[in-house]
Amino acid sequence: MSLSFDAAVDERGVDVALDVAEGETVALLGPNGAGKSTVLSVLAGHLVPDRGRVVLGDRVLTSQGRPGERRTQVPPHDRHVSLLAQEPLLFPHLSVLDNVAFGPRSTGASRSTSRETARQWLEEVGVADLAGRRPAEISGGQAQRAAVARALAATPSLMLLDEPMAALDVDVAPQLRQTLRRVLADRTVLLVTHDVLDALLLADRVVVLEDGAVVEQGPCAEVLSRPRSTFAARVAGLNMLRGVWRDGAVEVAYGGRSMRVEGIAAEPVPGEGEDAVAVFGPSAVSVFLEAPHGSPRNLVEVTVSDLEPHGGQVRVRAGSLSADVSVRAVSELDLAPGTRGYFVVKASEVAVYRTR
Amino acid sequence: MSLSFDAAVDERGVDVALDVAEGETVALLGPNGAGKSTVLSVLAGHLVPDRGRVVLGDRVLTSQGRPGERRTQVPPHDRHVSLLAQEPLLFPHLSVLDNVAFGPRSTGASRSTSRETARQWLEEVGVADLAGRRPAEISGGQAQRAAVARALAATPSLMLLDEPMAALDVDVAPQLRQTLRRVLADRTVLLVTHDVLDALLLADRVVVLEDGAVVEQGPCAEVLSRPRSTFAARVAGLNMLRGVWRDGAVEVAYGGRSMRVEGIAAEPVPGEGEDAVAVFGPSAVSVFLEAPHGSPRNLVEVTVSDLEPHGGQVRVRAGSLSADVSVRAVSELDLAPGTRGYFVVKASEVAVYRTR
Amino acid sequence: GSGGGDGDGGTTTITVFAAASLTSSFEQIASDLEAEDDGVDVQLNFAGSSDLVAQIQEGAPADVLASADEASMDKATADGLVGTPTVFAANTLEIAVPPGNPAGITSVEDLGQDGLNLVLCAPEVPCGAAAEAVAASAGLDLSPVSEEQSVTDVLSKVATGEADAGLVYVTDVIAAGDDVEGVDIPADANAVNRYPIATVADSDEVALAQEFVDRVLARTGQDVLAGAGFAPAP
Amino acid sequence: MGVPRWLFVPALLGAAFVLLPLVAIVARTPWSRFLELITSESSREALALSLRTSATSTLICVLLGVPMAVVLARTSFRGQGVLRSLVLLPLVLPPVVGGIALLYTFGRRGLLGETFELLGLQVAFSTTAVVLAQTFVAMPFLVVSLEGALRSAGRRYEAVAASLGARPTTVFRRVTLPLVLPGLASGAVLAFARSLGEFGATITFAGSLQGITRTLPLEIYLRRETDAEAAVALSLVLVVVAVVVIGFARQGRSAV
Amino acid sequence: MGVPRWLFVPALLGAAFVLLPLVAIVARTPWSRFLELITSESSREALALSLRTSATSTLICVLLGVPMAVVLARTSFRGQGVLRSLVLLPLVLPPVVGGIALLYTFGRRGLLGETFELLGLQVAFSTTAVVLAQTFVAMPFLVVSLEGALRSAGRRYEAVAASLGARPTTVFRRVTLPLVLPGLASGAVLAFARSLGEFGATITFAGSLQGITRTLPLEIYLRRETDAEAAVALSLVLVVVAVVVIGFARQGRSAV
Ligand SMILES: Nc1ncnc2c1ncn2[C@@H]1O[C@H](COP(=O)(O)OP(=O)(O)OP(=O)(O)O)[C@@H](O)[C@H]1O
Ligand SMILES: Nc1ncnc2c1ncn2[C@@H]1O[C@H](COP(=O)(O)OP(=O)(O)OP(=O)(O)O)[C@@H](O)[C@H]1O
Ligand SMILES: [Mg+2]
Ligand SMILES: [Mg+2]
Repeated sequence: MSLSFDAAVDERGVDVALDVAEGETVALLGPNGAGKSTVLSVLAGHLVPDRGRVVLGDRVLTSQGRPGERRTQVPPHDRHVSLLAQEPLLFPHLSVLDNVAFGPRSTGASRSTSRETARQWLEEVGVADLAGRRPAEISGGQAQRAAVARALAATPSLMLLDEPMAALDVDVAPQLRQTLRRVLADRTVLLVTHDVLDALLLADRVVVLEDGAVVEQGPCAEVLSRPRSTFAARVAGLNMLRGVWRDGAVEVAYGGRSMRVEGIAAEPVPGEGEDAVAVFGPSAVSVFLEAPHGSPRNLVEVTVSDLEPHGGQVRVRAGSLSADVSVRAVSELDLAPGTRGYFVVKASEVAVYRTR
Repeated sequence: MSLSFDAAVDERGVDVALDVAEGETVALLGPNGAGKSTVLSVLAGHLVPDRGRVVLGDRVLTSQGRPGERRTQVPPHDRHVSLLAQEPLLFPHLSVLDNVAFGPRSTGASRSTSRETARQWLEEVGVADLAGRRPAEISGGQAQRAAVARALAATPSLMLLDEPMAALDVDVAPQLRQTLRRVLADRTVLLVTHDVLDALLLADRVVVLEDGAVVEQGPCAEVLSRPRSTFAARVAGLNMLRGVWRDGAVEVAYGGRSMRVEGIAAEPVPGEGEDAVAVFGPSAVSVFLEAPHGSPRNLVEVTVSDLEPHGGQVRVRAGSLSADVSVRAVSELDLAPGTRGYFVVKASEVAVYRTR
Repeated sequence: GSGGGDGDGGTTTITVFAAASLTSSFEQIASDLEAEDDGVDVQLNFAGSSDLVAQIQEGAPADVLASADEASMDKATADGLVGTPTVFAANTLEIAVPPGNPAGITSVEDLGQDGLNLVLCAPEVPCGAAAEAVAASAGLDLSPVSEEQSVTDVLSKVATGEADAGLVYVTDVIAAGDDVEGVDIPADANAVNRYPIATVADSDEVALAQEFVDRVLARTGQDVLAGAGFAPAP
Repeated sequence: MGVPRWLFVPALLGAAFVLLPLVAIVARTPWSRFLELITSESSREALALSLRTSATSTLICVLLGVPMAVVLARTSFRGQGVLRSLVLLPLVLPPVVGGIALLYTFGRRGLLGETFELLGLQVAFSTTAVVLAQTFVAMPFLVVSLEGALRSAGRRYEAVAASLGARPTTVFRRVTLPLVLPGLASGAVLAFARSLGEFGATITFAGSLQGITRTLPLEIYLRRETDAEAAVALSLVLVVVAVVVIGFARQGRSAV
Repeated sequence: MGVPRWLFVPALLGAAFVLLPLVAIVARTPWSRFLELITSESSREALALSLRTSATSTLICVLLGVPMAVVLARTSFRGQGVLRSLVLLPLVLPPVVGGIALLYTFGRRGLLGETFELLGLQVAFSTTAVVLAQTFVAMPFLVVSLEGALRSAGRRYEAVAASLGARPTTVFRRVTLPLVLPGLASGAVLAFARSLGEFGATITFAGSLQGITRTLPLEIYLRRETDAEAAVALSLVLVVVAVVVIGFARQGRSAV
């Protein structure tokens, strides 16, 4: 069933509107404290918004502070919305198996059937051997997996997952991602994650929150390849410089001084004086110790803050910008945190978008 | 102070021995349920092992079930060991600030001094603006950051961190990693993580646990470049095939059939019939639809299970093996989950190690 | 006595342990005494007779003991806790019925009716013993719905109309005012319960204690007691 | 984990203060006559009656008290605070006054007197009255301790259960109750103990007739009139019974 | 979150059962004489005494009971179970027997009689005795409800605190206590309420001397000898006082 959500929680400075189509999986991205969990608790009915309206399919689940409309607040158990919260919160008095069986059992399945279902889901997440244990007797990651199993075992109209892959080891993460991919395919899901891979593999669309508001949304590929918000750029691992469009370039204030960044402006081309962003990948950035005199016209003076291995290469971070260079380059220029130098980008590698 | 640890907890099937030198940071890697948190709670004194001995500097912290030696169990507060557990566990009745100030305050600092210290650490982790809030009023990630700040604010002889970067957004993770890198440099630390980057950047050595036992340890770079344990290989993102060394190649059973994998055997060269592993990076693997007839001698028949974007390329997963290929290649061969094909690796790209 | 502050302001204090049923009368007598001689302060401690004796046994600071039955007093004398007791009042039984006397009780014989909610004191306590005596002399075999702990309990059952009739002391019927009505029992069929009083052996205010006892026995005291419905000591 | 050493000093003091009087009783018990005393017919009947009635009233306390506690802890309505304190009142009311209050309510001429009359049931002087009296004084114990447990347990698990589609009754049965079982257990123990020791309200409301309304405490009081030591001996029986029952309850509790 | 609807039925029943008797009392109170009754010197003295002693005994209960609860909840030693049930005993002991036990302990011929004699202090039949009696009967309430709270609070936060270098005393002061404050509050309320209503142990152990040991419940008992209605009126005062005090405590508690 399709979801339409629009709610504000003043105490938390959250005011978000978003839609999820039937059978669609939407990834909710955003920095800590952006309001992701808040959106989820409003959806689950654990938090009553100050103003807002939540409609799932043809049922109004929540309607608050809307003049001329009567207050509605469907109780959680009656919403057909299941929530996998940020903490596992397994029922301490039930075995892992009965925890997972709880959903089916509560929605009418017989004890044996629900246990059977539960066992299957435990298999899926690879903790079937712990079925008999109490939650207090399993490890953090095992608990997280059991919680995921419990959430999946329930068959709600809308499924809310808050960082389902947290605390999982590199071994299960890909497996679980496969499982989720399969089972989420035809469900209506809202998924909170900090991992671009989850977004790319599991979600049809991403919605990016910052400071309690939606700053950007769209198909994953698009948002992640041509982000308009700083955070999306971070997630996608791209560099982004914000500024104003002045005769053919983005005027940016960076590191205290102002400079012009040239690039290929995407339609709709920004108008003179309009806000615009320049986006370019780390691999497009080359690093010099002296300012070079060559074709690349975009040049930023930086101080290296940090080096990280990245794939076969080395990611050189300087403040919010980063460049990917070969290991050889690093040793030749003998880059280290503190080194002063220049990031240089060909204009042809820079994409410029208008932001309103 | 240097740590020597050797303890067994039967109920959890954990029996681990490891050392940490003074000022050294050791990363503890391992699948969920391997025993990482167990080791930490024994160290912190929250769990009394069935057998074992824990010595920090010249103090015996724990000595249990060792004939001829008298039982010792120094109480937690007296161990100078601080633990950042897997859950934030912020004191619900104290403000975020007082939570962080708790450590300094308890170890003798004045109210104002400890508050000052606390404020600095909150700055470090970027939640200074929430200092006045109650833990119930902050988000999951914010809580995690506050917990990290609280752990760092204490100045113990040994510091235990259980997944400090969990639940953090892509924005702070690198920053926090920097902070940790700086402050952990001259502390004695045992760090549990699932992220290879943390290990590489923060730790001097890694210890790999599987099923409650140490399967491998050594300098990060070495372990991650030439892993001997499956899990280390996974973490490092390398392919590994286990088998037996028979006249000049590793005889491997894969996908039901047996095959020979040739490669460059590192010293000490395995003896005939000895266990050995063949390790090679995904980038060294090329993918074909028919078995090619060429120089590369190692060829594995596979069924593609899954495709993931990886850096600029695409990671093709087939069971436990993976190959990195260009996007063009993917579309030309039109690879998709289910496609049958061959992974091919040049012998020169395969490293072979003896394992005992 | 040890109960109060000798010497402060020249007032001397005695503590009188008296049965709860003597509350109003003794409060009266005590205040009279205090009014006459303002050097005197009388502390009154009211409780069930057996309680009082137990307390004195455990060293309670008493100077005078006035009990509602001779049994308790005998215990005290036996333990040599008190001087020779004197009976200062007597109490006879009366039938108490709720206002309007719904069960139409007119004589002891009526207490024999079955289906009647009759309440008595338990034989273990003085009023119960007395009730047994009355029943015996009337040749009745009474079957009460409850054998209460104290007269007060019997009275409250009747006053609330829970019970149709109960056997209590004359004094109780008077004290209860119009909460209950009394049905007299002829003297020959009645049982008499005696109230002994005595000074406590290790009182440090023997003189004053004796004075109080005398006062109770003198006509002023007797009048007060009579006012409360007590019969004069036989 | 370390309990501060100095804490043991006041703890011991407290324990001593509560235990010494018990020791004193034991010391004064006339052991020679003990058996004969406690096996006398009246004592046996009284003990049996006490156990029967206390068990019943504890049951009623649970049946009515658990819902009250849940409502107090999980809902909020105007005047809840007042209601909460009112429910505590039987604690303060001297039992005898409580008994009078019960008479005023269920007695022949009481509030519900006529009603009961019509229903042809007469409460006073019956074993029912004993149970009512005990329930009245014991109820607050159960409610208070259970409400405390409910509050400290919090509602997070109930929230999870609900979001898994469990309706309130299921949540109550499978999550709320199991989570507060320890609290419920100790509440029930308190209630039972209080019922077992109840005297004032019983004698005032139910009267005292061997085998029907004379519970052990009433028997003890009566004995005391004639023979204090006998009373003490009997109260020892009460103590022993209590220890046994409480012990069992604890086991059940720790088994949870 | 939803409380099951049907739960309200037994809840209301329970509430009615506890409240009706109170209503009945109010209905029967002789309002005409009410003021005169409750303002009489003896009543005022009794009320003042009751409040003073109850406050004191509650304080003592906290000072000794908190350590006992902590020791019971946070340590384990042989015979702990027995000790726990023994501490509960004053609940079962009919108050009068409790009073006797106290006499046997602190009385002149009691266990500690000589000791006290030598120290030249005579406890029984003094205001101290009242406080002792109240403490004796009220202690279990505090211990039980607090131990429950401690157990359900768990030790995880204490573990964290310890690993941050806090010594047991600090942990106790800054973590354990604050976390169980609600439990402590309701425990104290229970103890205070019980002290306020205490009768049997007091009259036996402390006697009933106006202004010294005659607390409100004793005054009520005495009044009842002559005039039941007066007694009822007085107990209303007790009720009102209790409601006020409990109300305050609750506020303090919710403020926590
Ligand atoms: N309280 C307990 N009682 C019994 N067994 C336990 C308990 N806690 C954990 N275990 C088991 O002990 C093993 C080790 O647990 P541990 O928590 O140390 O794993 P871990 O390495 O921390 O895993 P994770 O990465 O998921 O945190 C696991 O198999 C777990 O099931
Ligand atoms: N109970 C609360 N009362 C008041 N403010 C709160 C409460 N819980 C969270 N907040 C605030 O509301 C904002 C949104 O919180 P929320 O938990 O939705 O963030 P989030 O997006 O889930 O972050 P994270 O990625 O760390 O989980 C944060 O600034 C947080 O400080
Ligand atoms: Mg969140
Ligand atoms: Mg762990």
